[in-house]
Amino acid sequence: MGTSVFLLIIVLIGVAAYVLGRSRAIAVAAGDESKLHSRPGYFGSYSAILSLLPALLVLVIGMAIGSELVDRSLRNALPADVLSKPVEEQNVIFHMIQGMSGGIEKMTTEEKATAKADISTLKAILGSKGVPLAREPEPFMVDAAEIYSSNASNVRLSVGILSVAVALLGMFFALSRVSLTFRARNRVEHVVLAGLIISSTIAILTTVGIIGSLISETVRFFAVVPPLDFFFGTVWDPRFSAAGDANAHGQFGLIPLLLGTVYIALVAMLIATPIGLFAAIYMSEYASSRIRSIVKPLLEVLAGIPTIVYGFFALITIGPFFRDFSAQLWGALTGNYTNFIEAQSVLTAGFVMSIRLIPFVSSLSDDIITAVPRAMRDGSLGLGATRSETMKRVLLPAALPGIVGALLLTASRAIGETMIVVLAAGVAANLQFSPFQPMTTITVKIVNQLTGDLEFNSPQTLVAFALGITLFVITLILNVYALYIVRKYREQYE
Amino acid sequence: ADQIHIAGSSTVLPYAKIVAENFAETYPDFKAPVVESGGTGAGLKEFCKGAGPETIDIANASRKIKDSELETCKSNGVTDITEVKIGYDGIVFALDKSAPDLALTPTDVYLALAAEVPVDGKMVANPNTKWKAVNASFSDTDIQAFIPGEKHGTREVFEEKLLVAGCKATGALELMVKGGMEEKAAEKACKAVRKDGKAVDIDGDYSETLARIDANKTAVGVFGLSFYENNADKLKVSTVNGVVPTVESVAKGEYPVSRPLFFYVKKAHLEAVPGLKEYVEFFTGDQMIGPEGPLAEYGLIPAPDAEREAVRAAVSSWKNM
Amino acid sequence: MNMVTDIEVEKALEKTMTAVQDYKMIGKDVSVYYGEKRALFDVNLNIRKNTVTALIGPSGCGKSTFLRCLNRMNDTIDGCRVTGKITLDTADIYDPNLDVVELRARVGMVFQKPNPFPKSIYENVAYGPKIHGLARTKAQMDEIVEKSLQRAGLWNEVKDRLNEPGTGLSGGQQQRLCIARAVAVSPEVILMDEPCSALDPIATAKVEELIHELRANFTIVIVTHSMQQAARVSQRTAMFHLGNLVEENDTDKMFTNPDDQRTQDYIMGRFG
Amino acid sequence: MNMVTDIEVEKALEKTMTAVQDYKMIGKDVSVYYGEKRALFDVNLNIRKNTVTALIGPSGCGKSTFLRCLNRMNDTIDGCRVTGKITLDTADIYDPNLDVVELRARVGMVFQKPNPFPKSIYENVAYGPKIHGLARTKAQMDEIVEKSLQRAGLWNEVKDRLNEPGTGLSGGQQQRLCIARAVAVSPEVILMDEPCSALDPIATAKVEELIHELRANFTIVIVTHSMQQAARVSQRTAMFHLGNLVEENDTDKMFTNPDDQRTQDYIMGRFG
Amino acid sequence: MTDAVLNPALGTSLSGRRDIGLAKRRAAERRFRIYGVTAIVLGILFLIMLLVSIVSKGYTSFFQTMITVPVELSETVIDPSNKRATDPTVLVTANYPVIARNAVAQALGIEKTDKAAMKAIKDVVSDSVRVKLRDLVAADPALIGKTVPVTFLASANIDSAYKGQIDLTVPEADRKVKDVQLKIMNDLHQKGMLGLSFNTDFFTLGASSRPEAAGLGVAILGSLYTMLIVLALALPIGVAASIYLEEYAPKNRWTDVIEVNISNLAAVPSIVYGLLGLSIFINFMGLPRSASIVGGLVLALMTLPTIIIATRAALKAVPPSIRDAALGLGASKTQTVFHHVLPLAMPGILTGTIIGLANALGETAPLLLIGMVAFVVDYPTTPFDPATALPVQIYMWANEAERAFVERTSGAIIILLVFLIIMNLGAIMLRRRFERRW
Ligand SMILES: Nc1ncnc2c1ncn2[C@@H]1O[C@H](COP(=O)(O)OP(=O)(O)OP(=O)(O)O)[C@@H](O)[C@H]1O
Ligand SMILES: Nc1ncnc2c1ncn2[C@@H]1O[C@H](COP(=O)(O)OP(=O)(O)OP(=O)(O)O)[C@@H](O)[C@H]1O
Ligand SMILES: [Mg+2]
Ligand SMILES: [Mg+2]
Repeated sequence: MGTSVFLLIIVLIGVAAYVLGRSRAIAVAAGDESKLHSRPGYFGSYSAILSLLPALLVLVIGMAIGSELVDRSLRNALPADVLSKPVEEQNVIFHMIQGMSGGIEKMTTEEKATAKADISTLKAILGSKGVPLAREPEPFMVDAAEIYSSNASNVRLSVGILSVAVALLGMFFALSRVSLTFRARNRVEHVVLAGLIISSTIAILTTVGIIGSLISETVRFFAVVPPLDFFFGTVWDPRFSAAGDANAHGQFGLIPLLLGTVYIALVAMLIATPIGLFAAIYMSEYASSRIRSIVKPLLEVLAGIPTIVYGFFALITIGPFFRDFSAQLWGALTGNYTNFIEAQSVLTAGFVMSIRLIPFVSSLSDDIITAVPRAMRDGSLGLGATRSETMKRVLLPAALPGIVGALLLTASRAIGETMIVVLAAGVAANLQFSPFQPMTTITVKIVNQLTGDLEFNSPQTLVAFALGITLFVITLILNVYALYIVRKYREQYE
Repeated sequence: ADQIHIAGSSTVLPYAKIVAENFAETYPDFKAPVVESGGTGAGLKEFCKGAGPETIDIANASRKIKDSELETCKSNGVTDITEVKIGYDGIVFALDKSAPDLALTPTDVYLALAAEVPVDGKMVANPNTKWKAVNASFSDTDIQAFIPGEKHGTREVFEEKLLVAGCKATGALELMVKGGMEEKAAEKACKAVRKDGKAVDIDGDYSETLARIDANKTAVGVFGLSFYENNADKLKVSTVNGVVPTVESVAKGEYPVSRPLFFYVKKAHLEAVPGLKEYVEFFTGDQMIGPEGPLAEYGLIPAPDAEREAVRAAVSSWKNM
Repeated sequence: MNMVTDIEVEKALEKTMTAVQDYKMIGKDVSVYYGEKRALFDVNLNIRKNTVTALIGPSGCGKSTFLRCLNRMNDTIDGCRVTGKITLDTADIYDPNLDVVELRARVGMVFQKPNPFPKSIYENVAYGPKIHGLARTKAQMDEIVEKSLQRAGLWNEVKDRLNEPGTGLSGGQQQRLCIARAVAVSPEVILMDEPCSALDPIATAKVEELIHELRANFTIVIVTHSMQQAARVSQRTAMFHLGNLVEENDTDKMFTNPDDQRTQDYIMGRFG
Repeated sequence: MNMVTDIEVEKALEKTMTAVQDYKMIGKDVSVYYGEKRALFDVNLNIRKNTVTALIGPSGCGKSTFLRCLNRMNDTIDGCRVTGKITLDTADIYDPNLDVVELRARVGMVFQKPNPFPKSIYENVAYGPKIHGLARTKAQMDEIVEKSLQRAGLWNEVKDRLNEPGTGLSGGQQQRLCIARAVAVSPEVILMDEPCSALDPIATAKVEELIHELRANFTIVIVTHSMQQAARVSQRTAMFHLGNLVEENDTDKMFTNPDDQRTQDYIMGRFG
Repeated sequence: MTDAVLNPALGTSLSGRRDIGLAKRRAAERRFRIYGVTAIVLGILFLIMLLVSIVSKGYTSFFQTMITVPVELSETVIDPSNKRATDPTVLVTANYPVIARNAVAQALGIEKTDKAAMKAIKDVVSDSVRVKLRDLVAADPALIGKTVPVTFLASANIDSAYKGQIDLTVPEADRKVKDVQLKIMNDLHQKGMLGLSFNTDFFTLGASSRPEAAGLGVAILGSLYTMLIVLALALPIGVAASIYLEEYAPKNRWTDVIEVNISNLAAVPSIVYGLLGLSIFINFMGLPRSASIVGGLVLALMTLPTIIIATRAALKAVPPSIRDAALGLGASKTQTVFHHVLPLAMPGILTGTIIGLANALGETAPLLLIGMVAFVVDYPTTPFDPATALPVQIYMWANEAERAFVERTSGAIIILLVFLIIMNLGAIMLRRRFERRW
């Protein structure tokens, strides 16, 4: 029997436990449910939880421990000559046997006989079952695989039975506790709370996962390229080393990328913040509910358009427009029609990115401004303040922490933005300060180093992981600082 | 895995797609293969992760697998790999239809785009801003080139076949070696592209380059031959060494700038993945990679007959690398 | 409670004055709709200059609604529509050309629920004068703030912590802060919507005294639930019921010998 | 106002009863801190069974704070800390094993500002009975809702629109709805924090009458700013000042001949 | 005081002396208002610019040039040696394109021996006709030998030419569509055998290397699976996490850490989530590549912070008096939250969820690393099957060489936007029912 069967049984027991727990509670109350400490539904939930949770836990942990044990016994049972081979080699054989065991379970007895008689047919037979083998199987593997598969199925069976037993036990225990004074609700709520807490740790787990998935490759990168050269290098040219030393690796200077990232995000925020904020103010204070109900979703659509579309918009429309416009302008001023804005530039990228950021700013700010109690507005208006005065002096200050939060959130979007920058700002890692020239960002380089034709274990690819972790740490520091500011504001106004 | 899973180079992707589609139509018993595009590096990385139903079966590559990658493969149990060369990719210079004609040589490319060029027996930062300065027969327009970014395999070909060639032809290499550089380092220096905005790296695909040329009519861009042919109504091509790039001229070896395209088959999966054998055989058949096949029609430059025969031989014996 | 006797003396004085006073605000056929729902029905009510007018009536009868018409605070409610005519010194306050800001600077308001801004106590009071440019120097502003707080009977309690947030005060203190804030703008008319409902008797008495003082210079309209309060502070009383103005009369008369049976019943506690 | 005379009759009856009554709740050395700030100083105050206890005192003196200790509503305020001991029928309500939910079901509360749920009127009242399982059928629930609304004097006004949102009522109606909501759970003790500050006199009278009725079965603690109200509805009165309990006494005695000078001064309006 | 009473004029004179700077303030007010209007107009202008450029390029993709001719399903071509009874595969592998070409030739009166004309016809008819005819015959082998009218696709080049997207002034040599083909097209058109019809295939077909036969079916289905997974995971987890942080969590180091973490995760570039997904879900947990399940998991993690932040804001906006009311009635904290606070916060949560989902729906970069940027022909039947997603399909088509993909790219964007707008509308309707100001 497979694990899923046991899972199904346990779930069924859980459902039964709910029904039984509930009806038992009603029976105990004997007509006056208000005598019960908790509603009957809570008794049902309590019984269900008690039968489900421990059983599932036993199932999962049991399976994990069991398969670990089975794996270990397989490894220990490998022939001595295999054990003397390097670890990678052992792993390959180990995985082959694991794969074979899955295939052998699907083989008919005849096929097994054929394979036993002539080991060289096994690969083909297993192949027909969809089990690829990395190399020709050897007889000892077949035995090992058979033992492995019988061990594994034993473990599955016993763990499954155990967990069903636990489920039943849990159910009966729960039912036995049903009484007038039993605090079923509190128990259930504790479980709910535990669920909430676990959910909130997903964020931490994600972070751990991100760092975990970046760190090993980053370490490999730093083994080749000294961290100092990476963090303080001012030249990004992964394929060319500075000194002309043929064996040295290229230059992986972070500074030009970092500067480009910050610069572009800054330009985007400078444009998006006033537009978004004023749009939010207008919508929350001036616009009639009709206009509001039309404009708000319209602006939200801007946020929903995929970044790749913005990228092409920048590439095809905005970039050339800026270039030609600047040429016209310069020509009109000096008579020399050369463009001072490049088609691909910090300005282009920042501008197009700002379009996408507007709805973030406006939507978030609007919600925050709207959340300021109406009494504040009335108070100010009642004193003869105009709407704009009310907004500037009362509502905005009160909403400030929230707005700062919204802006920071938006800024971090800007920093993490990829596709727009790729198309609008270019990939040239220039170190310069003109907004009219192309620059590039960390995210662009992450994508490019990873998705190109580069050798996958060279520092050129690995640098993407170092960039990823750097970006992660930068945003972390930024956020910690931002939160600190927000808290200070909040204290001031509460 | 009841389905062939392929990953790798985005240059090979269109060809793999055509084959996959025709394969599915010809062999309705098999599910159509899934072809990922994520770049040669990412594809090979997946490919070399091990042998098992959850790993990919074929990696497309626009370059040969590197030794270090092969090593990783082997240590992960992917020991038996068959290499299949499917043909060549021609690399062309193209301009907007309205731009003045261009007939390049490696020397011109080198003088226009290298970071340092020899002037009066010394290596100096590239002073050329107009094509005319590179070659008096060219027009008096600004140098502006969109070349493949470093992530592209095309870049390597561009550097080897044009920059280094031009570097040698102009005597710059010699000059550098004389100046005390090692041969290897000097060759590397030849590949350095100017960074003053005249040569712009494109890390996107050719359609991005096309869009840029659209927006900048006098610029020259580097494309794959197939892409150019699909957009011949907008673009005009530059000759290299006087040869017009066509499927024929590349196939014959007259046109100098091309690179081979490959895919790698995980032999361990041959039995396990239904259709894998058939797919590879179908792919290497002349009805696909031959001069009359749909791949050639799309822009793949077929390998010479002998090479194709060799590939088929290798496939039928599942030759190990 | 000697304050009460003061009030009685005043009231005697008052009688002679009311006759010569003219109307500060005139409401003619005022009706208010909240969307579909009609909340006021053709109310005709005039507010006399330098008089305290109390609006009484059972809960939900439209007192607040009428009050909010007088400085157009109803404009801020979506779907609220006012018909009829209201004038302030002969000027139609619903005239489209009229600036509601000016109107509200002249007709101030104190709300039912205390609503101090989330700013310091000082800034709360200084807010109105600041936006209207009533003080040119810091010293002038300090003076306005001090005086207003004193008038609201709050000065002694907060003088040492003017820079603490106004929201940190207790409910009663907060409401007095709001009164100080309204007073600081020196409006001509002050509307008060149950200003004392959150105050303890002592603060209430102080506010009543303050209302009394203010009456000299200002016209005051006060909504109150406490008939005792209405009797104590007002010279004129208007009684609302189900959105209608039932009766408007001298306070004394109203509480001793009302014209309308409903008023009598209400005051006697026979309905509500 | 015949109700008042009723109350007086009751009060006479009361006197004899108080002696035999024991305490429903006992507060011993109760101190409350809001963060660093101490809001109550070792208050010892016992609440008698089936009695109305009024808490009076100037604004900010800690009446609400003490009241909120009695059903641990202070738990919900961050940084609020209670020391001392409070018992409900001998059980320590700050016992960590105690279920505060159960406590609050037994000690209900009506707040100063009306806070109906943004649900229908019916649901507002039915919510408490629903979570405590007081009604098994729709008919039972209907009955509870109707009875509770009647007790709060709201039934006639809302019986035709039970499905309209409770927030659409006027302030006074809202507060009465909140009282109906609290009553619907039939708690043992009802805490009321200035329940009438938003009510008009008629509704107030009704609530007072209701309080009076409820006293037979429930113990009631009421915070009020109106000394008249305290005198009318309560049998015992406690006077707070600056976080201290100044005096606790029979209401009659308190208002005629208080033991403490400060009480006298406060009632006389000499400070606040 | 009495003096003041005796001087009733004081009140009015006070106001007469007062200058509250009305003119200036009114101007400031007007300016402020104009800023607001300008901001909104700018925002909408940008939107219109974007939409116009997309729609004008993409609307044509919803129509496709089709050829309808009587097709003789000749036995000599399909099954020359009459083996189909014993070997049904002949029906599958038969040379159907030839049948279609012959049919077109016949319709136009062109001789089959005219090699050049036949070659031209080959380029007029889409290769996908093979599948069309095969399915027809496979469904009813009795049709063999009969002549039936069949509607099939014209090739992409003809489609472009027919829609007028090809510049005919360019010399013939540089055109993909030659004059012979144009003539065939016009002839067919004149006979009423060629014309535009609504392109249902665009919504149903899977990927194809032939532009005319490429559709969004797989991508739509993949996106649907992905979004459902995101919604099913991110919304409950995000809301649960927010509830804990906002309603239960003590304010201490640990919750600070979580809070900083969440706002930080919102800023992590999406590509990094791709790396995470690759190493955790594919390499560690062994989930299949290119599958919507992995895409959904990755995007759910990516969307989580957005939802949490929005939800917390929404929870915070619910006034404490509501909580007091419920607690005071003896509702437990959990009941208070789930019965009152959460329903009231729902509009805000929905807003956040929509923004999060919209982001997820348009996300390409992380899918790149988990293999969803792929050529997938077959419909995914479960989230574990290979699939693509809409933005990925857009990304891939945008990179195609063939011109006919340009309009399809825009067409796909239009469809993506339609999805977004439908999502938004649904949420707006929900939100409007609950929106309130406190
Ligand atoms: N914003 C609003 N939307 C819809 N109806 C409203 C609104 N405000 C008040 N009402 C209704 O208008 C009527 C009058 O309300 P109003 O607040 O003026 O009464 P009130 O006399 O001030 O009552 P209270 O003494 O309780 O404050 C009531 O029936 C009320 O329900
Ligand atoms: N949440 C809180 N945080 C900090 N201080 C508080 C808080 N609530 C009340 N206080 C302070 O505790 C003291 C007592 O407040 P409380 O609300 O109990 O007074 P009160 O007697 O009910 O006043 P009022 O009659 O105005 O309602 C006041 O000084 C008040 O400023
Ligand atoms: Mg009112
Ligand atoms: Mg209080």
